[in-house]
Amino acid sequence: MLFGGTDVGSLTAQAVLLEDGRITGYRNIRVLPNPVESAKKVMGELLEEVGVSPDDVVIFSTGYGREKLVEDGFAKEHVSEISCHGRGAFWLNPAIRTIIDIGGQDAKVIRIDGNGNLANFVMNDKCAAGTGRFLEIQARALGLTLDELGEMTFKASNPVAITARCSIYAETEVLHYMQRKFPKEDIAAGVNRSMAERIYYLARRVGVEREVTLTGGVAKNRGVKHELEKILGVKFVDLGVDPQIVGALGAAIFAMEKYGGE
Amino acid sequence: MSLSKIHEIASTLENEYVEKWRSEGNAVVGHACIAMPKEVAEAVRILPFRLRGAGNADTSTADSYLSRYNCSLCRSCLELVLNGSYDFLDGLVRVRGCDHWMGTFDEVQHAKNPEFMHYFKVPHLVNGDTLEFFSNEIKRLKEAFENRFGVEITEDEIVRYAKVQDEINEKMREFYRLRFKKPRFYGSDAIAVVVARESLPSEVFLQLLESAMAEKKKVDFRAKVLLAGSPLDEIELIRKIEEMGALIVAETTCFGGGSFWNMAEYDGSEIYDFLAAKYLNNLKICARMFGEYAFRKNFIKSMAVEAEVDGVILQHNKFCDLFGIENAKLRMDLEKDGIPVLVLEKEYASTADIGRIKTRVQAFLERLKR
Amino acid sequence: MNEIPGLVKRGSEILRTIEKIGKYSKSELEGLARLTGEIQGHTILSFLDKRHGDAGLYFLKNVLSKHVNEAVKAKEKGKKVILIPFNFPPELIHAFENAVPLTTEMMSTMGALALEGEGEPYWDYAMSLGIPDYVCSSNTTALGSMLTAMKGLEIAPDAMISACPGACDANSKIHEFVAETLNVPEFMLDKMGDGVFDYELYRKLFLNMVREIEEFVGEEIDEDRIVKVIENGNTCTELYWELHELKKHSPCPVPNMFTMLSCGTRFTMWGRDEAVSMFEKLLEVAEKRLKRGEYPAEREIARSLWVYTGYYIDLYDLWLWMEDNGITYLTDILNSGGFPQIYEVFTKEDALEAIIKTSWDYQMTRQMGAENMGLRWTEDFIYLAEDLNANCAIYCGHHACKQSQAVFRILRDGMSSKGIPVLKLDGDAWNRRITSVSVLQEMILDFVQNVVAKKRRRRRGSRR
Amino acid sequence: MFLGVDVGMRFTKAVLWDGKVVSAAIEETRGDMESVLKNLRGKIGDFEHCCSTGSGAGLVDFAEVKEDDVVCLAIAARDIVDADFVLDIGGQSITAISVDKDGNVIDFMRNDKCASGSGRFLEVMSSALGIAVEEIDEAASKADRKLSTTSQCAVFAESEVVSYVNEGESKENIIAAVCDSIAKLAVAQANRFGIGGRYTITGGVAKFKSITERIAEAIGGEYVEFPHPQLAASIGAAIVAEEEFGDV
Ligand SMILES: Nc1ncnc2c1ncn2[C@@H]1O[C@H](COP(=O)(O)OP(=O)(O)O)[C@@H](O)[C@H]1O
Ligand SMILES: Nc1ncnc2c1ncn2[C@@H]1O[C@H](COP(=O)(O)OP(=O)(O)O)[C@@H](O)[C@H]1O
Ligand code: SF4
Ligand code: SF4
Ligand code: SF4
Repeated sequence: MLFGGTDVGSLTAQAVLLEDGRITGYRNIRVLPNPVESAKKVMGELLEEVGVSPDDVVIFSTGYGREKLVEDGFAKEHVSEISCHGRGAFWLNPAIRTIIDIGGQDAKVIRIDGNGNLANFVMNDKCAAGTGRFLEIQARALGLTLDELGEMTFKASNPVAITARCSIYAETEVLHYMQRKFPKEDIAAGVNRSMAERIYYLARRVGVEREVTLTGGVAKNRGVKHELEKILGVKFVDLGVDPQIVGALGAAIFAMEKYGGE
Repeated sequence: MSLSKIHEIASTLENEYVEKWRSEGNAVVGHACIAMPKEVAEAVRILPFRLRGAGNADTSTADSYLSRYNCSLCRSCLELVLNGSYDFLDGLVRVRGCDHWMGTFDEVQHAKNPEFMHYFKVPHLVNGDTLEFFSNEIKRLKEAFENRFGVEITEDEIVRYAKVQDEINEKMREFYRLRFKKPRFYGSDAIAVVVARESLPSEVFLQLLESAMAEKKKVDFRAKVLLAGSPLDEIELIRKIEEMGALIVAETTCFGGGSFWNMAEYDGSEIYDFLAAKYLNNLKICARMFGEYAFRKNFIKSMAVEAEVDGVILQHNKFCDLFGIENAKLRMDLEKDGIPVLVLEKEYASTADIGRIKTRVQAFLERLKR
Repeated sequence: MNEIPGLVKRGSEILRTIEKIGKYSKSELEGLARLTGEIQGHTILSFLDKRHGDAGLYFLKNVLSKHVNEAVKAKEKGKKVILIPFNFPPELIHAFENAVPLTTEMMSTMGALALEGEGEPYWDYAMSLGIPDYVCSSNTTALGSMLTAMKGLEIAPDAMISACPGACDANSKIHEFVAETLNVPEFMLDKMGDGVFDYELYRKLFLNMVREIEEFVGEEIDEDRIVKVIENGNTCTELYWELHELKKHSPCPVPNMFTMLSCGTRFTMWGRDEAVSMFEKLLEVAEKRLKRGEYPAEREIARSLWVYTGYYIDLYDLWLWMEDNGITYLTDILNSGGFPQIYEVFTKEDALEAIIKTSWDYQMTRQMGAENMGLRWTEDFIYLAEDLNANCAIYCGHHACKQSQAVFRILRDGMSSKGIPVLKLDGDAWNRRITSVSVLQEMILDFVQNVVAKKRRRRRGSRR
Repeated sequence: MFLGVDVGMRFTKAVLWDGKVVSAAIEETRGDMESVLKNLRGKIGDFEHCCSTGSGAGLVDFAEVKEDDVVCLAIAARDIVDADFVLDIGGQSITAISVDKDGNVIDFMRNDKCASGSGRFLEVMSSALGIAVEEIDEAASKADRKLSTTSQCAVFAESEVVSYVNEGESKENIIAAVCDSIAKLAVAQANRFGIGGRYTITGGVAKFKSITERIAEAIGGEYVEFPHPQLAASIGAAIVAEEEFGDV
């Protein structure tokens, strides 16, 4: 029996397959306009790749559209992204107690106990400055790819202060700096730093207990990661997988735990 | 049957009973807080009608008066006043609730200048001095009614209606207890009941309540939750939360449990002093009363224990200072005492917000391992 | 996790350094100021600007620094520190031998002065406690600074006073939060409206509070001491009104920053000798300027009334910049809302009655605690505008101050009916994240040039 | 020939004027303004005198005069459509202006500090829905259900949109709701300022009928359409150049 999980976000969708307690495959795509379609597509492609029929898999869904997927029978059950990120990270490394997940639309700080159960969480309820979308908008204004944006932290000598909290106003700030001919690296590094600061204050609300890991797309931004480690005073544990698939993995684990027998 | 009637009343503003009441030549006055001593108005058949947003999320006219930093519930109510939805009222009692309401009434006056708007002053502290002041304020309210409506309000009649209120409060407590151990109603039903109470003549409400209590519903849930925070008449929101399995079995907001749970019964003493003590002491459940935080925390905790809840949801409207700050403190303290807490910040009546809310509630249920 | 430096500690250190400032030359000063960081440097230098004579330095040394350092040293001397809000007359506490007032807003102001990033770290700290981001930043910053003030420092307050119930929920609520968190007693007032009964209640609560403080401090207020405090206050009041008279001249001989210096003094040292000297200095400098006809710009274009609060700290020399551009900052709510009076007092009872009246009519309490705050606010400012001959009004305040925002429409309609245009800024007096100073400057210039000065008039009119 | 250049937060607009619009061009505003201006000059042809306006007016080094955008908008409103009021909705702000008989500014008011009523917000939303800017009007006109939008913050509004997508709402209904919410903010701004009588709507967002119609309906009064509303400020700037240097 195989177990699968799908996680649809605002920007990307993932699918993961588990067999005998091992990840047999995963896939990560950009979302389609409709989340249900995204989940079906990413899981469909993965199943095809692995050569398994959908009937042989128990799928749990998480992320956007998770209930819809259950309603139309594609997934057996749905679990919130918060629990899934917690469970996925814990499964990969049982020393983990705190997961910071930063996606396109939201950021969450998740605390789990010694059994991998959800102990507490916060999600950014506030202005969006602490989400991946913020980075996307600024990267565009800077004319950088997301990959390049992250690297700039290591090239900057004097990061600028990005003070606006709203991403749209921050974009103007970025443009102003560019028009005043500040080095791109310094502006980009300022963007990464201000992002890390937002997350820091979110994290303080539930407290950060070691070990800590960073998941979601923003974990791929090395600059933000570095700044966050600095400000939190911790070293993130690398889970050894693509940080974007942790949510989908968690869903698959829930499926396995519930329907895996024994 | 009665329950569905109650839901109908809670989802509209002017209901058939109010229409009938008016057609019989009786007055209706709007107010905005549970500090309003109902019996003073009812003694001369003035119906106190509590202003609410009735699920209205469109505030485009109100927004050119109030700012976007004002609580969306107030903006929603102002919109309804400005667009004529509250024209069935014969006047307003500007009850000193929170600052957002003060600003709202200032704007009502600026934009509409209603013929009757009495400022009813409610202190923020409870002590001998404020009680004496408040007792006099209630007398001034009585005089304002007398002058405006050409009536005479006797103490005997006030006492009579105080006893009616006692009866309703007792029934309400009984009704709430039906939800505690083996819940027979949804939280959305309970909210509809309390909202209806604020929109009906007492006699009518009492009858509806009694027959509603005889009904039995089959109730599904994953976890039992207590709801606290800012005033809430959004039945739709509660329904959505309950659909996810978080059954609201108790709540301490001022539309709900807070409006009657701690209300004292008439003890035969001087009526105005009694009313002052009754309403001001009960008001300690609201974050607008300063120096009474411990009272509120204990109220929530004791109800949580009695109702055997699994966790507490603290909600507030965006831009609500009182409950926003209160909830931050409550979250810390309740969690410290081992009660799991979810803080929900929302815009009044926003159906669009529902996705965000659902994710949080689901995760909260998972945290409760339900 | 990293911790924020205690505010009072940092602030008092910087201020103690500033106390030595008299000895340095101008260029040395500039060098030193730059060392404190870009923003702080600007700010400190703007205090010391030559148009202020020695008033700016005197304020930093004898008002702000003294206020803070007396609180810092209170414990050593066995005195109690009582945290008061800006809308409470500090003279009551000065009347005690064994108690020292510390004004919360002064701490946040110091944060803005002393620290890189101004008040922002304290705002962020409050966020991390779960305080919603929409609570007025004045209070949010104050909360952060009050709670972090204790870090590594001797200065946990012994008690708090809240004068805001009835005037501002957000403020009262934040005070409650802090009192609960620090577990210190809180003495409270309540203002219900403008009527005689409301005053009666307020008076009773106030007298009760005085009794409670006396018990808490373990000292009965001494008659001579409190009478002296009121008399000092009277002298300040006289000087304050003289300064007000000077503002009627155009161009205005009173530098923009003096508004802040005088309300900063009002909030901290009123009733003390230092306050008297401060006002004497302000007046001396202004009179000299009047005699010499000094004004930084060629012409005074705008005489602006700030209808709410201005910038508590001269971030990026905003006030100097305004003056250089011919924009006079006449006054604002904090400086004028109190309309101070002279009291004839002989006994302790008289003195207390005087302080109660002052407190009742104090800036902010007077407007926000009024029966109809929109109307009271508007009346007060129309009066001031006419009295001071203002030709425009500027609204700025704290991000998300629902009090003033809720009734801004009423104010604007009222001012417009008197022909006074109003500019609404969405800036924040403590948090430049809301709107950066350069954007504010742009908005002020746009408004002043186009609406007030009507800089560009089309020569031949429209083609139409 | 007079050139008016309006360097906005989102777009830089240039108009060549000779008593009427001779030619016009629009480019996205970028960090690298030199090339933006070079492209525009290339497209628009020769001019004698130039006036710049907008938030980046200072970046136009070949402009002999600079003028504030409120002034330019007032002039354009009076000269082109004879309006007493202007409601300008640009990339980042909403501005209400009252204009005297000669085209001078009487008073103006810019919006609250929040990006949600702005053109940039509309762009972010439409791209999240996969609707090209040009298709907004058409899509909105196909809406068959009114959705509520309450969130006043651009960023939250974005998650509302995602929320609606999840509920299976149609793109058309959602974009109509977005237009509605922008219109509502603009109307609140207009009413707060006191727009009445004859008014026009300018700025890039005024290109969308689905928004201007909603606004006009709510404000009432006499609405006059501004031809090429995005160019209004640059037209005003060009007229300023003409008045400064022309021999009228
Ligand atoms: N290769 C990358 N390098 C840096 N950042 C990235 C990269 N890919 C994605 N991101 C960041 O991650 C965010 C999306 O994260 P993701 O977890 O996919 O979001 P969601 O779960 O909402 O789909 C983007 O907004 C971007 O900021
Ligand atoms: N072709 C287009 N592409 C993108 N946005 C457009 C287009 N046409 C109009 N718009 C709208 O106009 C807005 C910009 O308006 P504009 O008045 O040029 O702003 P600004 O002067 O601030 O740059 C955009 O944010 C968008 O909503
Ligand atoms: S929700 Fe809060 S701000 Fe709104 S009316 Fe209620 S107490 Fe006031
Ligand atoms: S009146 Fe406004 S600025 Fe002042 S404390 Fe209250 S909310 Fe803050
Ligand atoms: S993030 Fe939201 S609330 Fe904040 S300024 Fe932007 S749009 Fe407005």
